Order: sequence, then structure tokens, then C-alpha cells
Amino acid sequence: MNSRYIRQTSLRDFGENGQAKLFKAKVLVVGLGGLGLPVLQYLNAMGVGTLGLMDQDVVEMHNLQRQVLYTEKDLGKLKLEVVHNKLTAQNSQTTFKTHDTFLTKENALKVIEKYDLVVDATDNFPTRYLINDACVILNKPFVYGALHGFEGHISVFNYNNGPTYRCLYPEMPNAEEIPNCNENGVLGVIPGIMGTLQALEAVKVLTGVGEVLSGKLMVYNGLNQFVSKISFKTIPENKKITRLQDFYEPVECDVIPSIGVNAFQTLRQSKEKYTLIDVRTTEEFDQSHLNEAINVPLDNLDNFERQISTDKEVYIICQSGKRSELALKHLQTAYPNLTFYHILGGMNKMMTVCP
Amino acid sequence: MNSRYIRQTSLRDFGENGQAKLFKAKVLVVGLGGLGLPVLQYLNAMGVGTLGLMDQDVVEMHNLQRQVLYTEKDLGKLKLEVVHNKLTAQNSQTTFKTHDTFLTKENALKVIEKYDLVVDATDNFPTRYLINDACVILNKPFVYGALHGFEGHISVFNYNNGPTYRCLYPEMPNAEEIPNCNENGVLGVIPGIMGTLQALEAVKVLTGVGEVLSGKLMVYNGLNQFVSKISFKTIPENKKITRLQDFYEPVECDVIPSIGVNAFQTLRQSKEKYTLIDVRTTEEFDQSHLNEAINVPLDNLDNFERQISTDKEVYIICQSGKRSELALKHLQTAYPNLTFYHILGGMNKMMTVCP
Amino acid sequence: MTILLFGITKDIVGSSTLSVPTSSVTGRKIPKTVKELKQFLGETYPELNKLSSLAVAVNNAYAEDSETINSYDEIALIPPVSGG
Amino acid sequence: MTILLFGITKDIVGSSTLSVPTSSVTGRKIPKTVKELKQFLGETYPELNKLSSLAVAVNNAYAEDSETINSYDEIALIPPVSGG
Repeated sequence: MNSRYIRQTSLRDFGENGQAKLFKAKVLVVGLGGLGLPVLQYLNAMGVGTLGLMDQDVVEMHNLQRQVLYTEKDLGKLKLEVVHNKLTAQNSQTTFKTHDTFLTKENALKVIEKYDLVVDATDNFPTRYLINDACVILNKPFVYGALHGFEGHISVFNYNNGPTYRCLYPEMPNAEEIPNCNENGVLGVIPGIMGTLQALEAVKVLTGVGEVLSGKLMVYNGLNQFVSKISFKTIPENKKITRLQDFYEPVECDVIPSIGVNAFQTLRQSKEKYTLIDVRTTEEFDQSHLNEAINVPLDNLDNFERQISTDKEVYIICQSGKRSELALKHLQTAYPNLTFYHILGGMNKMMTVCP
Repeated sequence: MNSRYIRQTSLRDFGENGQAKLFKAKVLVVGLGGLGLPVLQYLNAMGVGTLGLMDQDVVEMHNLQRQVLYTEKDLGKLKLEVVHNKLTAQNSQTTFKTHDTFLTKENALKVIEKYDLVVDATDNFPTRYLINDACVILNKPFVYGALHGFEGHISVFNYNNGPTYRCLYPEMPNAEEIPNCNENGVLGVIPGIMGTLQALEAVKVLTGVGEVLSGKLMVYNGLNQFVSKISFKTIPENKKITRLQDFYEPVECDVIPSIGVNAFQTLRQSKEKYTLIDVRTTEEFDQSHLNEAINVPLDNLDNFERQISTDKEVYIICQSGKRSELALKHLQTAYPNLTFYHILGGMNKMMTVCP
Repeated sequence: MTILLFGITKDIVGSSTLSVPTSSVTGRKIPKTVKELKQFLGETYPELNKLSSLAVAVNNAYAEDSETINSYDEIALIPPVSGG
Repeated sequence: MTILLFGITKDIVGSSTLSVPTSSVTGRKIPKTVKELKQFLGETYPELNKLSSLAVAVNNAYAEDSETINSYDEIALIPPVSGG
């Protein structure tokens, strides 16, 4: 033990005993984004002995508004490498395990098995349900955090006999009913608040200090600092999962690359070459369209290949941004070697920035 | 405007308008410690245009447990420089103003005048009262945050006609009634939670989004995630301050250097040379003392100089850690060129680690 | 009866609270259970019907569809959220 | 009456809550105002008397010394804290 942690070892309710428990603990943080970074910065600072890092994304410009460990120099680099380097510099006593992958039903059980606790810092439902089911199967607790705009959720699931994520939300919502994280904004500091709260719950689970937020969902509204704690019960059948589902919908938020109209307008005024596909109907297209746009109606995407040159980045636009996202999903699957972006807000929004 | 902030400009209640207000804003953060760092990381990420940094401390080992922007390589460096470099790398669009000083009654009005908002991220009462009084005189709002163990306070003071810190706590507590930050521990992640909450309140003040936490004190207990919001009123006379007090007690927490018994025991077993002064009475000293200790009773500190060699670091011990702190304050003032540490918990605690 | 709205339900309704009459002047049936409340709200805001997974809290406790509700209850709609 | 304790008051009492009798079996005077409550507590925990600046909240509102208190009130002692 050294003087590094004196400020917390001097706490009567924590002490050298709490510190020793942290040092022995192994925590997996799934997702190196808005939630995962503050969780890791603080668990690493406080002296958690082993930290598992898992992500496969690269740092993008629109991450910087809330993912505070990344600098402008890190743009385009693998998050996993950047985080690993910075956390090592912060605390050389920590053992880091890097998982250069997303969590999948193939790797989930094998990876999670090696940890005492999982922190769910993902940004999509499929991975959240996968974490839940894997943790139930392996009998591991996990600290849940999730965001929407100015709001956030926190809870600790599967802690001892406590309830699971499925006791609150039995089935995964389908893609149409809840917006995904790209359509949905978030004020930059909200993941900071929720991530630090997750780190605290992780410490409580690992050390036994305080009351773990199990059987309670904390719902936070940043607009008015309103906090509700909703109690809920264990539904026994949700604790009896013995195998993963055959299928967790593979929606990864960050494989739906998008661009805002201001950024796109800047691109248009630059010397960059690109292809712009307008996926609206021929009638809509004829009424008004951007000069450089090529019309490939959504129903007609099969004609895509014949109409474009494949050596440039492809931008996709529609009226409001819904069809362009659908088109992007189809095209990206069909043409994995091309780079696609869809334009957020579509022509409606575009009209507000270009004369 | 660029795509960097799209995740928050796409929020209906925030928008490009909110972003533009942030960019125009000038915020002074007083203190680059546990609270100040998360405040700055997030305000900088979110695009506040001008950030003022103020601190004169260097990075010490016991800071790392909660001050997450600092790495082990930064030990001994000026916090101001480290923070300035890292925040510049994070967001090159931000204008930084560095204030290589502590806030004093001589500089407070001149410095604060240039900002729209102050964030009180200090760790001691004198500076908190000074910030309050200066902000009242200059009619600036300030975001207050403070900690104790697993607990924290947040409020926005002097916002429009709202109440001030003195409306809650009229007079500064004296040093004996409330422990200072060195005696008092804090769990590493608690300042992260409170600092991110402060950053959110700063954004609300600057943009007009949401309800500012004015006239309410948010009291947070991390042990059970219990949040109270206490409403309190403006006391008109507290808004009528027209000049600073002649004297704000100059207690700077970080000028009372201390060491824990474990770290001191490690030092004893090393080859390092040091001087150990035991400030208990002769009677107490005679009953039991550490071998290398020199007895200079507290009432007799004037004899100090004659008894020690002044080329080594001086450690001070007493029975429980109270008298050693008093002795340290006296000696440090009398001998500004020497380095003093007092031993936390004194002989009581020392007995638990040395045979 | 006042209902607090979170997540997508707040976006659908366009407000963070919603008032539901507790005595009928229009002849409309007043909801007496969580299920009836969901139906009542779904008539006014059809988008709410799409939510397959929606937690309803009555007095800060998770409530099943069959639970009865009264005018003095604190009710909140808490849909799942996914961002991170 | 149950009193929530924060900051140094929690450390002094050694617990996060404190029960104050609302009817006297010992002949001790039952506190009827914030001031009397402070005096009552100060007799048992003399360290509390040292606190020159101590906010008392009654039902989540800052209360002056003269405010009357009842057995059903939610009371909290909130001393200033300085850490950062």
C-alpha cells in the first residue's frame, strides 16, 4: 500500500481494506465511448487492479464533444489503443486487458467469465441484452448506464439475488420504436455524470461499501436535476437463462456513419470529390435537388452500382433523413468496401444552410 | 459551426443556438483539483469558447486518486501547465487564459470581472467566501461544488436575484469546527460526480437551457445515491456587499503537507535521511517515542532551530495528528525555506504499522 | 392525475408532464389500471402504442398492467433508453 | 422524529440518522423549534455546539431557528463542507 490512495484509505467506511479489495478486482468495461471513458478514468485513478477494455471503433470528430479522453490528435486512431496508452500513463500499477472486438454472442461468455464485474457502457440495445444474458448465465453482476438527451438511467443488475435488465424491460425494443444513438442527441456532460455514477456503483459492488443500487432504477433528468429511484422486483424466470439467444440484432450504432448539413455544406464548398446519391422518388427529385446529386430511388437501389464511380466517398440524402439511413444500411451490407454517410435531416435540413 | 458538436446541436432544446452561446461564453474555473478537472474536461469538450484556469499547485502523488487529468509523468509539474497543454490538445478552438496564482483579495475582482461565470472548484472555506463576495460585488453568478467523504454539495449562487453562499452559511466556520481537506478523506469518484454536475449547471446558466439550480442546495450522498434538494431564500443584505473583507483567512489546504503512517514507515525503512520532530510533552515523549524522534514540545517550538539540522525534510508527529498540524503551521511560517510534513493520525496510528 | 414522462415518451408528447382527467365530463372512460392508462394515452398519442417495452412506475415502484391507479398516485412512464 | 445527518454532523454522531423522542418519558423537554432541537442535540453531542454555521432543513426547506417542528417533519442537519 502507498500514500497514493491516502485520501480514500483514510475514510473510515472505506479504509485500506476497501483499497485492497479494489486492487484485487477485475472489471470489464464494454464500450469506450461517453460512458466508458469516465468509468475507466475513475476506476483507474482509484486503484482497481485489473481493467478490461473492449471496443473496435476509431475516434471520430463528433465523439470529442463528450468523450473527454480523446484529443484532436487521436482522430482516426483505434479507441482501444488510445485509451490503453492514456490509462497506463495515469496508473502504471493497473493491469490492462485489451479486447480488440465488439461483444458478440460468440465471444461474450468466454470474455466475461474472467471478470468479477461488467460495466455496460454500450450505446445500443443488442449489446445491452447480450451483456445481461451473459452475466445471468455466468452469475456476474453488471453496472448498467444509458442515456437519452438530457436524461440517464443507472442500475446494478444481477447483483446477488437482485433483478436483471429483463425484469425491467423483458424484450428488446425494435429499431422503429426507440431511436438509435445517431438520431438521438446527447448533451456532452450527461454521459460524464452517468459514467461517474456507474464508477461509484462499481466501487460499491467491489468493496461492499454503501448500498448497491440493486432492485432500483435511478432515472436522472439533467434539465431540472430531478432524480427518481424506481424499485422493481426480480422475475425468477429471468434469472434462469442458461444459454444465449441465437440472434442479437447486430445494430452497431457506429456503423451508421452520418454527417450534419453544415459539415456537408462545408464539404460541398471544398475541393473534395464525392458522390451524392438522392434516394427519394423521381417525382420528389424532379421538384428540387442538389446540383451534384444522382437520383437512385430507394426502391431501385439495385441500380446503384451502374450509376456511380466507386472510388469516392458516397453521401446519401433523402427528404428527412429516414430513407437515407435505410439506404445506407442496405448499401453498406452490399458494398462493404465503400464508404457511405447519410445526411442527417435530409433535404429539409439542407435547405436551411444552402441558398 | 462544424459537425464536432452535432450530437448536442441536434437536441431540440439546445440546438445551434445553445452551441453559439457556449462559444461566446467566458468561464473562470478556480482550482485545478478534484472538482475543477471534470468541470474543465467537459466544458472544453462541449465547446465553451473561453476558459480561465487558476491554480498554483504542483501535481502530487495523492492527487492522482481523483484528479484524473494528471498522469504519473506529471508529478511535480505545475498543474496550470499540465492542464493548459492537455485541454489545448483536446480542443484547439478554445481560448485559454491561465492565472498562475491563487485567488486573493488583491486579485479577485480584477480577474473575475473579465468572465461571465465562475466555477468554485476550490477546497477551502476562505476562497469560497472570497469567490462569493467578489461575485456579489461584480454581479456574476457562480457554480458552487464542495465535498465531504462520500457526500457533495452543488448550487448556483448569485444567479439573477437568487441567493448567495452567505444566505446558506452566513459566516465562515473557523478551522477547529470543520476539518480541512487533508484530515478529511474523499472517495476518488465523488469529485467526478460533483464536478460533472457543476459543468452541467454552468451550461444551463450560459445557454438558458433547463432550470438552473438557483435557490436550491443539492445535497448528494454517494453511499446510498440519496439526493436532497433544500430550498433557501435570498437574504437581501447578502446581496449588498460592496467591498471585500480586509481578511480572508489564508488557509490553503495544500500548504499543509501531510503523510500517512504507511508511507512514513516505508520512508523509515528506506535509506532516505530526514528529521523527525515529536511535539508532544516531555512526559508523553518519555513514555514511548520513535527511535529517531527529537522532542520539541509544542509550547517550546522556539527551541526548534537549535535542535535540528536544516538540510533535511522535517516530519512532525504528535499523539493524534492535531498538534503536529498546528506545529507545522507555525514552523512553516517561521521557516519558509524548510520542507515540513505532519504525520496523519500521529503516534496512535503509527503504532498500528510499526512493531 | 399528473404523469411524468421520460425518454421517447417525453419526445412523443412534447412535454415532460401530462395531465389525465380524474373525472369525466366528456363521457370518456377514466383509466383505473395501468393497462387502461396506457390505452387511454395511446388514443391521444398513437406513437405510444408502438412501444413494446415501457416501464410504468406508480409511486416510485414498477407497476404491472393489472395494478390499479388513483388520482393521488405519482405516475411515471419510463421507456428504455439506449445511448451511451 | 428522525433526523438525517450530513457532513461533519454524521461523523460526530457516528450514524447517518438520529431518532429524537416526540413524547417524553424521561422528563426531558421535547424540542418544539429548530433552536430547541439544536440545544437538545447539543446536550447529547457537545461537539455539535461548536458548529457556528449549520443549516437545518425542515421538509426540504432551509429553516430559521424560530421555526416550529413537528413529529412528522423531515429534518436534516447540513453543515458546510469544504473539500474539492
